[in-house]
Parts: sequence; structure tokens; C-alpha cells
Amino acid sequence: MTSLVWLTILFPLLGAVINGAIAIRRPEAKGLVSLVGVGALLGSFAVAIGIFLEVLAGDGTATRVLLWQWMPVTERLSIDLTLQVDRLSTVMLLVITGVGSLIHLFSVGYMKSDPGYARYFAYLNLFVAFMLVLVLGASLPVSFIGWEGVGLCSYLLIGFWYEVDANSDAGKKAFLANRIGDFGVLMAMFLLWWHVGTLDYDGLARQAPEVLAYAGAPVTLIALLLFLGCTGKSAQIPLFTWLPDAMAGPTPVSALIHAATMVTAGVFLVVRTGVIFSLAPVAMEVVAITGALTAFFAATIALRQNDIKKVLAYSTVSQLGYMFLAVGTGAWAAGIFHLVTHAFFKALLFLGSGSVIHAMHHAQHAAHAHGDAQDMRLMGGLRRAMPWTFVLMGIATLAIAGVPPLAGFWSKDEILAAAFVRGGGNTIYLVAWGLGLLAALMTAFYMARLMAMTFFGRFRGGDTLEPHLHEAPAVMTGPLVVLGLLSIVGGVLNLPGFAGGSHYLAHWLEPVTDATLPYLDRLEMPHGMTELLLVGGAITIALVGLALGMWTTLRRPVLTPAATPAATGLARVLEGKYFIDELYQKVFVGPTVWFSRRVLWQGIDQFLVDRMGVGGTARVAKGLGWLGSRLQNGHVALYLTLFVAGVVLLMRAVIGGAP
Amino acid sequence: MTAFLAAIGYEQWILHVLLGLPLLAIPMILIMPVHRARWIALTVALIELVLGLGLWWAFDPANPAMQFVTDVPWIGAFGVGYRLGIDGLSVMMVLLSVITMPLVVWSSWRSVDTKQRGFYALLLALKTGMLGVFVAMDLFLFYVFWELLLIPMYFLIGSWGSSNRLYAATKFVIYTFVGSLLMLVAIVWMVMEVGRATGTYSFAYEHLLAHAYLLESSGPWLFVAFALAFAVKVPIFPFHTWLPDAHTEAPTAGSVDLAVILLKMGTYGFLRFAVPFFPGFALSESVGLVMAGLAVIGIVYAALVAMVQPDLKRLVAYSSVSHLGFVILGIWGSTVESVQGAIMVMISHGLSTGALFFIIGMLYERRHTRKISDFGGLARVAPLMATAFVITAFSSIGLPGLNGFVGEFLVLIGAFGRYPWLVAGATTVVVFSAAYLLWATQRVFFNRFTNPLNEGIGDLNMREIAVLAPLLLGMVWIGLYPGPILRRTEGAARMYIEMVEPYLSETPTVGGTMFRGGR
Amino acid sequence: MLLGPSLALSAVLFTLGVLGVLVRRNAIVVFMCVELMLNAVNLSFVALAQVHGLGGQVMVIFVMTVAAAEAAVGLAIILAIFRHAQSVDLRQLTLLKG
Amino acid sequence: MDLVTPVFWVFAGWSVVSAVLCITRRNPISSALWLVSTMFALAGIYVLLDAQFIAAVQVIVYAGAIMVLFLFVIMLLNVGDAPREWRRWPVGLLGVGLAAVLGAQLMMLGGYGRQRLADEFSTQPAPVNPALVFPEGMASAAAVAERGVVGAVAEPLFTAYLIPFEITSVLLLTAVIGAVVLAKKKL
Repeated sequence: MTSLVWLTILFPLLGAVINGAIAIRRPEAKGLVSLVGVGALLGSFAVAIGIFLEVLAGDGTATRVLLWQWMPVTERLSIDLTLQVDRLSTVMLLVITGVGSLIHLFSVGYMKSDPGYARYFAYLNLFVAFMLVLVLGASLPVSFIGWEGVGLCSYLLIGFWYEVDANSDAGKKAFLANRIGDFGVLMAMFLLWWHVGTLDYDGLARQAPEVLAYAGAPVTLIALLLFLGCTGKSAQIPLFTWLPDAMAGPTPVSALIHAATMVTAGVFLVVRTGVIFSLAPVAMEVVAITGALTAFFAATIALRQNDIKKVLAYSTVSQLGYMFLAVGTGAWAAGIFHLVTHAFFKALLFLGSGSVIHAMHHAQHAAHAHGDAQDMRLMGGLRRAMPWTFVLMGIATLAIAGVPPLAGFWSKDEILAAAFVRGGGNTIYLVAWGLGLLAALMTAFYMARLMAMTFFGRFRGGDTLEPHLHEAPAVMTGPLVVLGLLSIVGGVLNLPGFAGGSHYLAHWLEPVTDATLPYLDRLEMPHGMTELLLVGGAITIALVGLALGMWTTLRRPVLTPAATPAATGLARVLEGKYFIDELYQKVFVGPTVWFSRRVLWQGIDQFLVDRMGVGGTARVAKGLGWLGSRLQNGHVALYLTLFVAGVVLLMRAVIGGAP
Repeated sequence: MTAFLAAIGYEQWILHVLLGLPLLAIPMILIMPVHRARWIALTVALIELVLGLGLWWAFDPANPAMQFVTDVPWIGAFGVGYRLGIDGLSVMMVLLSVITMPLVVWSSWRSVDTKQRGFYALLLALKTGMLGVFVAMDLFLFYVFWELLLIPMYFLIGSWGSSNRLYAATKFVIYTFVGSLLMLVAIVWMVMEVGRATGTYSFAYEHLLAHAYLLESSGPWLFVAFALAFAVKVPIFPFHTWLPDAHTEAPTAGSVDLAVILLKMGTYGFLRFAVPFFPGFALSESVGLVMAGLAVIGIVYAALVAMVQPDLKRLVAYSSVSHLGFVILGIWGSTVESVQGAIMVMISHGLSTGALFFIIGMLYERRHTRKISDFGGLARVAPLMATAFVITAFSSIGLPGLNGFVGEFLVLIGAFGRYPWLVAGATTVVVFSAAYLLWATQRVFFNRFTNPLNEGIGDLNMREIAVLAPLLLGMVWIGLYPGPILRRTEGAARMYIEMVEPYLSETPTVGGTMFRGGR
Repeated sequence: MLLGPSLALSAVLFTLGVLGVLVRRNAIVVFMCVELMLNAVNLSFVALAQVHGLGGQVMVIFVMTVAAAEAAVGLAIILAIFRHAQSVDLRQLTLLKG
Repeated sequence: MDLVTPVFWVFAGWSVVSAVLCITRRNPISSALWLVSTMFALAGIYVLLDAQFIAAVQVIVYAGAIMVLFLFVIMLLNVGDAPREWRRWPVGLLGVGLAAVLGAQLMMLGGYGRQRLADEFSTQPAPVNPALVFPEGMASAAAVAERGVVGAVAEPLFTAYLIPFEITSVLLLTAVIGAVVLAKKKL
């Protein structure tokens, strides 16, 4: 079955091509489109399960499937399009196809009334195909195809409703941020090829340690470059500004791309090239501290956001920070574990907010009212109108806040524990652990605030809308329920010792992660007293955060946007997202555009080369011509003088020197 | 297939037919009634295509030496011979021009309505020149074809262009002509010098190549002369200002031919003549740094300038300057991978920029404007055109899986060993090229539909789809399965490297071991 | 033997003629200076003819016929110009310019 | 006693003085008359150089016909003498300078030895005896003695230089027609 792994890519690819053709020829055939779209994903999911069973029975060695020779240039550089199925890529395969199918199902309901329905499904299928190429790629270049492919699809999907300038701007911004990251990956590939000579993952795992000196400059540079790529793709500190804007795309897109799959590509890449990172401890510290900082900052911003999707977006950035913190400390399994659980509850949260927004849209249409369907200040008291969505989002909120026994608690606790252990030897990790704790508190706070503002209190969206609010159709709530179950059960994947588990996922991933062992001592999880303290602390933080969040929002009635006074001081800074966007615009984008217009184009190109160079030679020629014409001024005397001068010169030549 | 071709003695007559057919067709076009002109041109182009495709199988990738060689004395007294021959590099260029020719004729089916006879006759003359340059194995013949291209191009831009076409056409001719005159002097000087040293005066490429080492003293000057002529054509940074004007003012057929083939003559010239003749000087540390430096400046500079262009065609013209900078970087990267990459960029740039120009031509045909600000939200009115433009834009940006990436990746990874810092500079273009192309795509196709004039433009009709389809398929094919092409050009690349390898000066790059590692 | 001195005299007269041509502004006077130059040449012809054979004197005859023709046509031109421009001052007659 | 040289110098001085006055007079008529006097001086010198016929022709044709023509034209145009006849800066100075240089060069020609002249004229590479190239002696005096003043000139004129002689007749014809066409207001 594993040799048929390329089917998982082929189905969505075919789906994309068919839906694309339908979109251009007969966009109204919605039934066929949803059939092809969801069918492709389900087919791919079925094959994925088949592969999972086979790998489950296997001993963890990777099987490589060669499709064809991609770039056979010379003996030393011959890149083949091979897919690699090992335990890590199977996990990712299941998450992508599983959550992907659920989201496709949800989109059937959510996008039903949208004219671009076929085009939407074409892009979504294409996205899943590229994501699978990224995950299943056996070498960096092959993953790079998927890496850029998902960037392309996120560009297309974010800018899906291109009629609105803001959406297409957001799409462009996302792609450019990814491209900056891709610069890093490309440079890392060049360095790797010139140093190690191969770009295959297992080739790297074997040969990299011999060639690249431990903690040497080359390997650190490579690792940092790779991490630059990950920050671009997974929206970490320097390049995270595109993710909140990416909410301009349809909500299922946000769920699939900007919560479950694409943004986790960065984490996956770090785990996949773990050997290189383990060889460069400095790079590991950078990854950990960046992750922690991102988690902290994103959480602070989320506290003051009023758009439901913006809150979730910053929450995603923050949770990704956690994953990088985990990977930075060397707890690869914990990173992947949190990735999986996060995929479940964050997808659930997004889809939930999707059905809320969907309901608000319907109400506004029915009441012919206008207003921002995503502004939480216009919502409130929806628990009565949308019980299913309320319960399921509640579960997800508890999960993300880290309340046991839900999935979020186990994965986040694992990360914090790993950071704490690593913190023993290296204060940077201790700082990271501290930041992680604070972020956990804030996560609980803003999630509670979100739930309170949307579902509790009185409906603030105007009484004409209230009667039209009702629960989302079954096709949308169905996937929510599945995701809800997964959020509850998810924790079982990697239960730690004290809870009767055996770190199942960690052992499952060992064949992949052991390559890093010789350079990174294995993390001994704390036992006995410290473990209990850590777990207790995490639980109290979660509960305190939730309580605080609920209390502060519900004690005073939430003000509608019109009524809220302009925020001042810290609140204004948070609401304005630390003005990082404006900073980037002022420092990078603005000057580059000005520089290239004024200095490069008008300055060098038109003035220097064109007017001076080309024009210059033309003017010199004209000048010489003018000089010549001055001699022809009609004065006979002048002509005669020149004549005699000529004779004199001639005579001089004839006579020459003395006889 | 190869057996069949060998049976009909394909090798002997193919090159002559490819060159001769268009010339024979020109008088026919001039005689026949006007409305038949374009049909003749199309049939000739299609015949050439069918015959030309045979090259793909008849060319034997294994043997790196020149194939299909013919050597007939032409002006015996001066050693000028009608010498033809192709190797890996030129077979690809011939195929590219043979494939794009029918598309070019077909794309100007509607747009050219004045003086059709002249237009198609010039187009066929251009075709002969194009093919001739890549197959000529005699420097005199090469120069004849090189010049043969100038005149038709001048008239194509001059009389069928748009607003200030005369300025653009004259600038184009003067720029190229000055360069090529220098080259003529260099060629004659070389032949004389070598003739004096070896006794036989001949323009044959092999003869000159074998004895180029004799020109120790005048070598540098001759290289500069050759380099200037080709630099103008490539165009390399300071000599590029003719390209945006020529492209903006040329009719679609003209600018496509210009982009797809004429620009490659410069890089072909470097690969075939300039560097192999004087490797010692060309690949010395200082000259290498200058050329590679100019290439990278060209790449980044052109991309930045493209970002702020108000005119769509001028934007694509600057993107061509940026892409061809990669080819020069690849040539001076002096590894088999970087030279293969350079050839790949030459081919894939032809496809993606050719398609971009076709689409812009179709837009111009509908709205008679190229200003980006005049368009907006066309995706709603012309979805197929929007899809084609997006695919071509992403292939031009270098999205892996499409043709742009293969060439650029190979150039960068190949040249990294020798110029790590320059390659780092060049790789930043990955961001800028995405910026300018996506910004343009967005302002033309994906924003508010404001301009009512755009309402009327219909989507691509069958003819236009037929023009774009082969290019789009080519992009995806080369992107995912470049194997066959790489195999065919490998012979030429390896030959080139063997020729220049001994002269390669070991450049101590900054942090040598940091970047070059074990290699 | 008068060869040396007459050649010297011829040179002096010729130089005076050139001087006159270059310096004077009146077209007719310039014309006369040209005649003077021709006379100087005639002188050198005759001087040499005395020593080396009568070819020189034949040349003088030819020079004279040419001088006559030239004077006739030149003066006709000056007349025509005068009728048109009412002046023979060379500095005003500058119509013929580039 | 050799009388010829002093007479020659008298004539020479007379011709130079009148030439100078010819080019310096402001009034064109006086400068024309001074030119006539130069011509008479030259006629005298021609006689001394055994070119009696030429002297006669000089007086009759040159002084008589051409200068009279000049006088006619000057009178016809009634050109007053221009106030500042001489040209000052810059063409004037340049003219004087150039004339002086030319004069100096002509003088330098005097330095040409017969040997050098012969070498330059002969085609053989080795030096040539000048006498062979330039026959010495009083050729014109002998010819005059043999065939008389007019005959001496007529003999080469109508034998060796016959064709040029005929051409000059055509030249004169065209000159006449030209003069008529140019000078008449309308035909």
C-alpha cells in the first residue's frame, strides 16, 4: 500500500484539475463540484489510513517511492522526485487528509451561496495536494515544491474574494512573507549541497554529522537559514504579520491552512531536518526563544482584539510559538504532539467561528442589515440560538486553555516540562519556560473572553437580527462534532507516565528522531515531586485564566463598537498590534518602493544611462555637427583664409626640412 | 523514430531546409495577394515546426561534438565557408525558435492589419536569421546572420509599433550595431592574427578555437570587443536601456521574437565564442567578478525597477533583463550544473516571457492600452485569461514545479561555490520578482472592477487558447520533467567546462571553507 | 642671368596679391589682387622659359586667356550681385551659407 | 658693362611699389590704375627676359583689355570707397599673418638646389645629373634668334600645345556667353 502513496497526492490534484475546468466552463454545477472535491479528499484519506495500518505493522524504517527523475543534471547533483513514507510523515498524512476532509465537508455548507464555489474547491484540493507533497517529500527540493505550492494556494485562497482590495493585498502579503522565508530555505539548500553533497533527508541524517563540525559556523548558519524559512511559513516573530491579515480569506480556509496544516509546515521541517538543528545548539536556543517570545507577544495582542477570527489568528501564532519552543528544546515528539492536538481544537474553533459568522451573515441578509459579521461586540448570547456550536467551541476552549483531561493540557504541559528540564542547564530555556507559562495564562484569558463575548450576555447585534439567528446546518456542525471528540480524546496519543500512558507518540517517532540522539541528550521527564508541581501549576494557571477571562468580560455589559471609547495607553498599543505592520511598511516596503522608483528607475535608468549615456553620445554628435556648420557662414574672406592656410600647410609638407 | 530519420538522411538536409525555406517563401508572399500573406507565413512556420521537431530525436545526446556538420567553401580566398553544425546548446535554441514561430504568426493574426505582406515577409527573414545564428559554425556566416536579424527587427518595431516606435527602433539598432561592429573588428583581427601565426586564414570555428591561445597579447582586447557586442544583446546591466523601449513599442510578434530568441543570442555568443576563445582572461578573478557582479546587479536592479513600472510590457521587459542576468551568472559560475542551469533559464525564459507577451498582446488587442492603471478586476470578465496569466506569472517567479524554478535553482546552486555572496544577493530576487509580478497581477486581474471600458473585453477565443496552450503545457512539462532536455544539453555544458576548466583561477571566496565545504 | 631675382620678385608680388585678396573687402579689388597673383606667376613662367625653353611663354599665353575669361565672368557675377544687393562689400554678401 | 641687371632692378622696384599701392588705396579706381602700372613694369621685365612677344601681349591684352574692363565695371557700379576698407580683427590679422608665412615659404623655395629638384623629378632611385633633366643655356634667346620673336613662341604653341590652344578658344567662347547671360537684366 505504501508504494501507492502517490495516490494520496493524485486524488486532490485530479480534483483540482476537474473542479478548475468546471469553474471555467460551468461554475454553477455545485453538486458535481462538492462531490469531486470532498470525494478526492475522502479517497486520499482512505489511502492514508491504509498506509497508516501498514506503517503501524512495520518496524519504522522509511520506505521510499521513486516517481521519476526530476533533475538528473550530473552525477553529484541528480534530484529525484521520491516520496518518503515513515512514521513522521504518516502522522502528518493522517492529520492533513483527516482534518482536510472534515473542513472540505464543512465548506460545502459554508460556501454554498458563493458564486466562486467551483474555483474555491479547485484551490482547496490543490492546496491539499501540495501540502502532501511537502510532507511526503524525500528530499529538500521535493518538499520545496510543496512548500512553495502551499504558498501559492494560500495566496489564491486568501485573495479568494478578490473584488475587495484588502483581500488581494492580504494574499500578496502572505505570499511575499513566505517568499522571504523561502530565501532562507534556498540558501540552506545551497550550503547543504556544497557541504554535504546531498539534499535527501536520510542522506543528510547520515552524512551531515561527519562533514559539518558540531556547533561549527556552517551548520549553525544552515540551521538559522532553515529556521528563517520556518518563521516565514509558520508566522513566527519576524514574519508573522501576514497571518492575522490572512483571515481575509473564507473561514474554512483559515481553519485548514492557517490553523491545521500549512502553518505547521515550519515545525515539520525543523523536525524532519532535526539532525542539522541538533548539530547547532545555538540555533536550537534561537528556535526556542523565538517560539517563546512569539507565544508571549501573540497572546498579549489577542487580549484586545475584537474580531473573532483575529483573536483565533493570534492564538494560532501563539500556539505555533509553543511548538517551536518544544522543538527548540529538542522535544521533537512534544512538538508534533502539540501540532496534532492543536490541529484538532484550533480547526474546531475556526469552524465554530465560521458557523457563527455564517449565522450572522444569514441574519443580516434576512434583516437587510449591514455590519461586520465578525465583530464580537455585535454578538452575545448566542448560546441559546446555537447550542451545538456553543458546546463544541466550549470544549475546544477548555482544550486550548489546557484543562485536563482534554488534549491541549497534555501537549502544552509536555512542552513546558521539556522547557523546564532543559532550563535546568541553560537559563535561556528557563526564560522560555517562564514566557510559556505567562502565555498559557493569557491564552486561557482571551479564549474565555471570546466565549463570553460571543455566547454569554445579551445579543448586541440589534433586535431585528435576533429572530433570524439559528444553528448552522448539519453538514457544518457534523465536522464540528468529530473535531470535538478528537479534541477530547487527542490527549491519549502521548499520555505521560503519571497518567498511566507510555509516551506512545514519542516512542512512535523514535526511528525518525533518534538520528539526533548522539548530539542531544535525551530529555528525562521530571518525576515525582517536580512533575506533580508542574502539572498542578499548569492546571491552576488554566483555571485562573478562564475565570479571569469570564469575570472581566461579563461584569460590565460589553459595549458595541459605536459606544466603545478610543483605547488609550497599553490597550491602544495592543489593539494596534504593536504597530508592527506600520513599522514594516515604513522601514522596509515604503523605502524600497521609493528607492526603486526615484533612485533606480528615474535616477539610474532614465537619467544616468538613458539621458547621459545614450542621449550624451547623441548630443556630442550634434555638437560636432553644429561646429562644422559654423564654418559655413557665407563670408568669402573666411573661405579664402582657410584656403590659403591649406596651401601653407601643403607647402610646409612639400618643403619639409632644409634641402 | 531515429531509425526513420536516419533512413531519410535527415541529417544532411535538415539545417539547409530550415534556413532556406523562409527565404524561399518571402518572394512568394510578395507576389501573392495580400490576404494570402499570413497563410503562407503560417504554413511555412508549421512545416518548419514539423521538420524541426525531428531534431529532438535525430540529435544524439551522447556525443558532445558538433553534429549535422556541413562545410562548403563560400568565399574561398578568405577562408569563409558555409559551415553549419549543432550541439546540445544550439539544438535547444533551434527547437525553441521553431516552436514559437507558428505561435507568433498566429498571435498577430488579427492585430496586424496594415501592410501585411511586409510584416510576414520580415517575420520570415527574422526566422532565418534566428535559426542561422544558432547553427552557424563559421564566424563570418555567424556575423551575417547576426546582422540579418537587425534590419527586419528595426522595421517590425519601426512601422508596426505603437506611439514613439521610431525612437525605440533607432535606439535598438544603434545599440546593437555599435556592439556588433566591434565584434566584426575582433573577428577579422582574430582571423588575421591566427592566419599569420598558422598560415591558414579561415573563419572556421574549430580552427579559431584551436588556435585562440596564440592571441596572448591581443586576447583581452578581443574578449572585450566580443563581450561588448554580446553584453548589449543579453542585455547586461549598463547596456540594457534599449530593451524596455524596444519591447514596449514592438508589436506582439516583434516583442515575442525579441524576448524568446534575440536575447538568447547574446548569452549563446558568450557560451560559444567569447569565453571559450579567451578563457584565461574571461575567467580570471577580476573579469569573473565584474561579469558576475554586473549580472547580479542586473538581476536585482531590474527586478526592483520592474516593480515601479506603470506599463505592463515595460515591466515584463525588465523582468527579462532580470532573468537573463541569471544566465550570465550561470556561465561565470563555471560548473557543469550552473551552465546547465544557464541553458535551462534560456529555454524556460523563452516560454514564460513569450506567454506573458502574448497575453499582454491580447489585452492590447482588446483595449489598445498597456497601462496597468487602465485595467482592474479582469478576472471577473476574462477568467481563462486570468488563469493563464497567473500560471505564467508563477512560472516566471520561479515556483517549483514550473519551468522557471529548474533553471534558476541550477544556476544558483551551481554558482554558489564560486560566488557565494553574489548568489546570496541574486537569491533575494526571489522576493522581488514575486513582488512585482503579483502586484501587477493583482492590479490588472484581482481588484475592484472600476473601469467600465473593461466590461466589453471577451475571454480568450479558440485561436488565443491555441497560442497559449503549448507554452503553458511546456511550462508544466519542463517544470516537472526536465530530464530529456537536461540530457540533451549536458554534452554541450560538459564540453564547455572541459574547455575552460584549466583556466579557472581558484577564487578564494570570503570564508572559503564556510561556503565551499568539501568541494 | 636674371632667373634668381625674377623668381624672388615673383614671390614678393604673389605674396602681395594674396595679402590683398585676404585683406580687402571690396569684391572688385579682391579680383584685381587675383590678377596681380596671376601676373606674378606669369613672371616666373617667363623667367624660367628664358633658361629652359619656350614652353613657359606658351603657358603665359594660356594664363592670360584664362585670366581674361575669368575676369569677364567674375565681373559679370559682381554686376549681377550688385544689382541684387546694391553693394560689393564681401561682408554683406553672405547668402551662400550652410 | 652689363646694363641689364640695374634696369631689371628699376623695373622690379617700380612693380613692387605700384603693387603695394594697388592693394592699399581706398579708392578702387586708383588701385586699378596702380595695377596697370605694375603690369607695365612687368612688361618691361619680360623684354629683359627675351620674351618680347609676351611683353607686347601683356601690354595689349592684360593692361589694355582686362584692366579697361575692370575700370568700366568700377565706374559702372560707381562704388564709393568704403570707410574702413581694411579688415581688422580677426580675419584681417589672420590674412596678414598667413600672407607673410606664405611669402616666407616661397622664399625658402629658393633654397631648392638644382640637384634636389632634379632628384625629385627623376624617377630613377640614384641621384641624377641635373643638366640632363634641365637643359642649360639661353634657350629662348637661341629660339628668338632662329625664328624671330613671334615665331619662337608660335612654333611650340601650334605644335606641342595645339590642343590646349583650341580648348582656350572654347573657354573664351563660354566666358563671353556667360558674361552676357549674367550681366543682362533679362534676355
